[in-house]
Amino acid sequence: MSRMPVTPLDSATTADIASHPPADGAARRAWVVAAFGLAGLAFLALPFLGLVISTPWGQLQLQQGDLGALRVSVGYTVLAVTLVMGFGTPVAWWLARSSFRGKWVVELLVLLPLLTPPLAMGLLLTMSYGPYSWLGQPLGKLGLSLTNTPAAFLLAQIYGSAPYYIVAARSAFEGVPRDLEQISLTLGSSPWRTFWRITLPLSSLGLGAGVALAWVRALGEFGIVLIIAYYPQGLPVKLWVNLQDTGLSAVYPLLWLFFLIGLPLPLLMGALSRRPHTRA
Amino acid sequence: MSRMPVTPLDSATTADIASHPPADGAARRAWVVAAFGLAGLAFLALPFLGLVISTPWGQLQLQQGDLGALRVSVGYTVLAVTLVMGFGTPVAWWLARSSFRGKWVVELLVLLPLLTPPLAMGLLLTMSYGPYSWLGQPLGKLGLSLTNTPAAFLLAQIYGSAPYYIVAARSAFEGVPRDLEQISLTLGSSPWRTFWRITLPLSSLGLGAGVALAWVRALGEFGIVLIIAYYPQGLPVKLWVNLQDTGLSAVYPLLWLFFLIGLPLPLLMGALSRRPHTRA
Amino acid sequence: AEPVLKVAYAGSMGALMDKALGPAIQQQAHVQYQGQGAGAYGLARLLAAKQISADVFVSITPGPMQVLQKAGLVGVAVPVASTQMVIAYSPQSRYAKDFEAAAAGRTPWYEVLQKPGVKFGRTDPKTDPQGRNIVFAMLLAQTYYKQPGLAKAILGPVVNPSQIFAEPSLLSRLESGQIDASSGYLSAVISHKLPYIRLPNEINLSDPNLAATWYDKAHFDITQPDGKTETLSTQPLVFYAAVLKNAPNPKAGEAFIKLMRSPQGQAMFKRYGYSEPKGGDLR
Amino acid sequence: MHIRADIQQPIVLQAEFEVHGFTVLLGASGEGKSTLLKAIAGLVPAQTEPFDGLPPQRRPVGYLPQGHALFPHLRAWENVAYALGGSLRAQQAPARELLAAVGLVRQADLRPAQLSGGQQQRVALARALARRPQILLLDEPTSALDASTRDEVMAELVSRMHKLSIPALAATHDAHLAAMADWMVLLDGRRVVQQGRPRDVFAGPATIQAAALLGYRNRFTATVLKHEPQCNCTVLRWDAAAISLRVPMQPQLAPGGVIDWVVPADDVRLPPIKEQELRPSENPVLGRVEHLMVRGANTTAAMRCGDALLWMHAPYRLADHHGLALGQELTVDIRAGHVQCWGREG
Amino acid sequence: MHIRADIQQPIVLQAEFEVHGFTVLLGASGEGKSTLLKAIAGLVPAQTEPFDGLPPQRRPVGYLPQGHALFPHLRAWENVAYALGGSLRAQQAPARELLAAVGLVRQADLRPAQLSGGQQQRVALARALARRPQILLLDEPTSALDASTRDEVMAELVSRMHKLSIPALAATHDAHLAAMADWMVLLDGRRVVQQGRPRDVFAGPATIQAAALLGYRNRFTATVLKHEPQCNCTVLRWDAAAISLRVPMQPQLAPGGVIDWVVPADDVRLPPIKEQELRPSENPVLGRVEHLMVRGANTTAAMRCGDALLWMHAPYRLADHHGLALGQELTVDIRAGHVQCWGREG
Ligand SMILES: Nc1ncnc2c1ncn2[C@@H]1O[C@H](COP(=O)(O)OP(=O)(O)OP(=O)(O)O)[C@@H](O)[C@H]1O
Ligand SMILES: Nc1ncnc2c1ncn2[C@@H]1O[C@H](COP(=O)(O)OP(=O)(O)OP(=O)(O)O)[C@@H](O)[C@H]1O
Ligand SMILES: [Mg+2]
Ligand SMILES: [Mg+2]
Repeated sequence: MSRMPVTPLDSATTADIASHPPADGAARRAWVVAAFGLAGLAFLALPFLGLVISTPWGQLQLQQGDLGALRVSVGYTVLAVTLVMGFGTPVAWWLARSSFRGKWVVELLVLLPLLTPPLAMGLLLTMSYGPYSWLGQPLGKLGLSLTNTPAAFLLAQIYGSAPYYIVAARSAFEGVPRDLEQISLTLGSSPWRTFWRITLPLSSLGLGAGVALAWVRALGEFGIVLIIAYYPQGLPVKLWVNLQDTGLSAVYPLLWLFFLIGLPLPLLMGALSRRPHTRA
Repeated sequence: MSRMPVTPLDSATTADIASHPPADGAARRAWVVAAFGLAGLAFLALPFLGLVISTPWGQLQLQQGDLGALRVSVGYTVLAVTLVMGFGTPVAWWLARSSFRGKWVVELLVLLPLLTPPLAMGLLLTMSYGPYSWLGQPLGKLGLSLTNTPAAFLLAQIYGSAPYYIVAARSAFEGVPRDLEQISLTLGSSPWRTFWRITLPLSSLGLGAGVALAWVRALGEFGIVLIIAYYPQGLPVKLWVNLQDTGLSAVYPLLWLFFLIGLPLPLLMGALSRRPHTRA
Repeated sequence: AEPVLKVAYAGSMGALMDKALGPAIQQQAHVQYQGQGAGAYGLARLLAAKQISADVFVSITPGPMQVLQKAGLVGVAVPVASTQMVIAYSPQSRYAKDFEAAAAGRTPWYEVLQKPGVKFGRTDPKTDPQGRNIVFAMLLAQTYYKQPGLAKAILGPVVNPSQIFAEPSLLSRLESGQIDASSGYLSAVISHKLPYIRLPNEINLSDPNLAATWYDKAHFDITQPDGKTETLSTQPLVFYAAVLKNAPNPKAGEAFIKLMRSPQGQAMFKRYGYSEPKGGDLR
Repeated sequence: MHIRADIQQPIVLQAEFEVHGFTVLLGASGEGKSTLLKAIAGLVPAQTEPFDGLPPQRRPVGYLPQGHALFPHLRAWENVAYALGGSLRAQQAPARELLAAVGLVRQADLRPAQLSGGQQQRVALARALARRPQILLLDEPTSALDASTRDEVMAELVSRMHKLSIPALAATHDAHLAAMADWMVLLDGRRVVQQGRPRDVFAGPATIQAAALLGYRNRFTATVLKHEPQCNCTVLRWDAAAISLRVPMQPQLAPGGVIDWVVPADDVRLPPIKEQELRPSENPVLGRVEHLMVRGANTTAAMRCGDALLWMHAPYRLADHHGLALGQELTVDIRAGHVQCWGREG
Repeated sequence: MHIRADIQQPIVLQAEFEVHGFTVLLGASGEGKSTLLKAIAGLVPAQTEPFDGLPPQRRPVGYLPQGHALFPHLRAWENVAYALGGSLRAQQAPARELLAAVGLVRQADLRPAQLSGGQQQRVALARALARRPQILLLDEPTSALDASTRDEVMAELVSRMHKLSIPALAATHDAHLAAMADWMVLLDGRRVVQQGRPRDVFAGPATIQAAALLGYRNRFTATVLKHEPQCNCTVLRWDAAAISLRVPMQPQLAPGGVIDWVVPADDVRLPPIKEQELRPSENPVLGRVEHLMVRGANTTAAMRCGDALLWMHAPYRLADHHGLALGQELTVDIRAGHVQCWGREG
């Protein structure tokens, strides 16, 4: 049974090891890169450290109307994000699931508000929705004024946050294997049921991230709001008003309030998406 | 050879087809969803249509100083984006490639400037980089003033754009299979060469998208710039000054100039990333 | 809901409007007060272009109001209060002691401002009346104190990038101690609770009586956006108010102006550091 | 069951074939097997027979995609309950019954990620069966499995289908699995090139490509030299090995033409042990043993003959008798009667 | 070549074994084969012998990962030139030479996506060889290939390694491929359970898990009934089939204990054709034929015996002689001498 020989190949082990490049300045370079990275991070973090240092912790006191602004901000942001989800989800789904000639035009349309600086966006909105504009005038006749009204405030928040939500939701939908949706169809489920029971749960983390982003954007929207909806006053405009009326001391409490309200949702989403740590 | 029979199973074909649900209101529902999506898109596009309608095409005339603002904006934005790439790339790479306890803190640090409304960000920067602040004072002694100087302008642009770049670059790096980097190492290439020859080319599209985003953000940055760098005046502050100075008519040419300068890069990146249309 | 009263006012009036006049008119006229404060010229231009709407416009100096008059949106504007230019300073400044001495009249204020290293802040003379007024004040001081070159020494060129800030950030800069001193209206400086140096009437632009004989001697040139050079003259630091012709709620607007001119309103002005209205109507 | 599909997008593919019991659809990678199954399930636009024009949710098929595609957010029983329609809760009892039928009582509450490949497949099967389909479509049913369990799972699957009396169409590129089927269909060049019972198909591939698909390792080309009517044979020149071969008369092959030919590894023979069985060699071929594998009672060897590698199977006893060893030179016999030839077109 | 690896992260794995010529590392999915190869290449932190402590770029190994991992943005020749170091342009000539050595002259300018699986592998091979490695590490070298070409590519690969005289360690979970190797190493339970020449390992698996890995289909449990020293045998009760088995005396098994046993499918025998060869059956087993596959000269059948499925191989002639058919009841013989048993621990 042992007549079949094994080829003796092990002699090759003597090949020289020296032909491989030495580690030269590699370690040094690694340190330089790491230093750059850390410096960058520190740099980004500095102003927040500065805020902690500068805040007069003993005298943090809300101004009159600050709580009202909080209520306005939270209330309308919830509404705005809901609306954005309402119309942004179909748009995102469409972008994720269909491909057609001229799709780039649609993509561009979605991205335009994101690429327009907020101040300019505010001006554009006045041009279209202002009381004497081509759209605002007929709307005004219907009793819908879009300057300094809750509707205008929503409008500003929606334009400020919708593109972010759509982009995030689109990639969340793209992350759902089409296989699973097709399977659901072959199992006799309608496309509608498939969407609610399969696509939505499977993209929920990505959608959550999109909602968190939209939330932060809508809550913090300032440039657009300043132009078309000075009223009702939400936190960012109130920040500005406080700054003008009372000065910096009135800004600190509002700033911390803002962080307190704005950050939990994104942090929660971040924590959730990190949990099943299965990036392979 | 034909003694082994085939099981006769074909009788099962008679099972009833009726147990499968009818198409009921599915088509109607599909239309409603499509209508929602289209309405959303139209809604996002409206203000830009409005701009086209409202622009007095005959009288588009640049104001004095507009071209200067253009030069300032483009010049410093190029510089800011370069700097952001310089320190943002290592940060993004680090976030993409290492996992450690407390990583979420680093992620939070990166996201904070993105979550802070620009006006507040501007104030934070004054607190930290103003001439008499804990950071600004020592810097001032070194001859680096960070108020109303090109350096301050850059600072504002960097804080406004770096988080976007880092987030995009991180996911670009995460998209490069680690396998390929490891292979490169086993082929005798140093980590340094691996980064330049493998990681970078393979993540170039994603990095490009990040650069485009950073470009738009830096170019359009208004809130932060207004607070810490009223001068040198770039396009967005000039837009604001023109608006106050002359009124809306002086805004149109600047807006169009802004779109003309700001959009080509993102559009190009979009076009490039669409080209190898291989989403499976 | 109650009808809305929209008031657009010069940004420096924020504290008075939001904390005193606003609440008062809400009670009196049963309206919902909505104030919007920003650079007076900016607001006027937005109103003139019908980008925003308001019932009442309150401007500082006649200039912004005249923009609306030219646009046909305002007929007669009435003076409601006045103020004066002061130099505000930061209590944390290295030079705080010197400023204190100047405020007490022990040293000339213009010498403190000329000390090497003093950081002075003001607003944009192109877009903000206050930015113009501080230039006039310095030009007048130059003559008044017989100190040729004083304006140039303190301000540098008219458009001096190292001194000019956006209006909302100016006083907060001072508060956070990031500049040593800045221009300011007395009223705004008081509501920000900042220490300040009073200027003589001949300099602080508060007295319409001095206009023809004294203030009008100050001129400076500024380049208009269209490239033409315009020579500017002083305008008295008087606040004018008017109801807009396209006001959605003119009745409430009238009520608001009435309130401002009433003794009750004037008391509020006074409490917030404003002086009585000076001069006649603006036609 | 008669199946017909006419696909235009994403590839052009026309196929018409029978499904008898457990049928295997064999084709190379990228040949369009998955596309064909999807077309039948209504997931790819196509004209099909049966079920033409119905949307996927109305087609009575059970489709098991490549990789099973269980819903990762649902437990095993919920996956099945989902297919039963209505609320998951209400369908829990029947779902658990279906799982029990595929031998998964204890795993009903696990999530897909916690199941082994074979268990996942059984859940997918239970889920597909929940709709009482008229036909089961299985895409690469064993590709997610370890090689060591593949055959067993496949055998289980076939037995189960037989018990349930549901016709099944399983796509694969592994000829190995086809052997267990009741019927097989060969897909090549975007069409059906052959169908039949596995033993018949394995014994007589219709084309050289079919032979490749069926796992024939000895595939070579040759030139037709001449026909020899006297011995009722055709003489070929096997160029790669530089020798002549005698094969049964193939009058359709024109002398001078290039042909493809195959011979099963079983029909490359070592000389027999017993002298009395020794016959004159039909096609003696000299080569050097380059690979040698022994598994159980069988030996597989590969001989280098010129540029070609000729594979042979032999019972271990015979190989041992000849002292088969790596590097050894040896003459073997290609049995003429089992050589199959196809002329090349063009 | 002697290899030792001590891994703590991501899994704990200690392995020490020999590499002789073309060596196959056989282990189930998730057993840690890839991790072990990566450890040797320095890509996973571990103590290894040889190369201990060197960073990956200084280890003289050629590593071909699962799926080949060619650089998608580089052409075939550029992929090879990259490994030669320096600028790609300067290395074009030697890179093309290396490609020519693996038979890819015409494909040198194509990109990885334009190459077939086998061609990609050859490029990856050329690239790995560019560094003149002391050992080649191949992770699932055939997993990306069609079943029909898998064996051929593997045979090519083995021949090539032999010609180049470079030892190679190939990880796979497919016992089939191991048969071609010079040496094989079995990984189970995070350690090396057996190593040796394939024929020896296939003939005598060291554990029941090894038997599973090696593709033994007939794996069952039984209870030890008693030892019978008079016939030098041990009697087992095969519970699933409810029958007793007689196997060679295994004194180490305690009566009453549960054991695992296997028998090769080749050693489950049909009665012989010729009367004179008929011997008294050692372990007659009655079952019903449930699967039947004919490929070439061999027949594979699976018989249902109680709950168990017993697989058997038989020459086609013999199966035909017995008229083997689906559903037929039949008595076969399990050859006692080829049954292997392992007592269960705990
Ligand atoms: N959506 C698509 N767009 C373009 N081409 C496609 C698409 N889907 C499949 N193809 C192409 O159709 C061909 C057949 O694909 P299919 O998946 O049906 O092959 P297959 O026989 O199942 O292969 P495998 O054995 O690898 O699964 C392939 O060449 C593939 O590139
Ligand atoms: N980065 C990692 N983090 C955590 N666990 C890991 C990691 N990499 C591998 N593992 C685990 O280590 C085990 C061995 O993985 P490995 O890829 O080495 O197995 P394998 O034998 O190559 O399997 P296959 O045949 O499927 O390729 C697996 O259970 C896997 O889950
Ligand atoms: Mg397929
Ligand atoms: Mg592996």
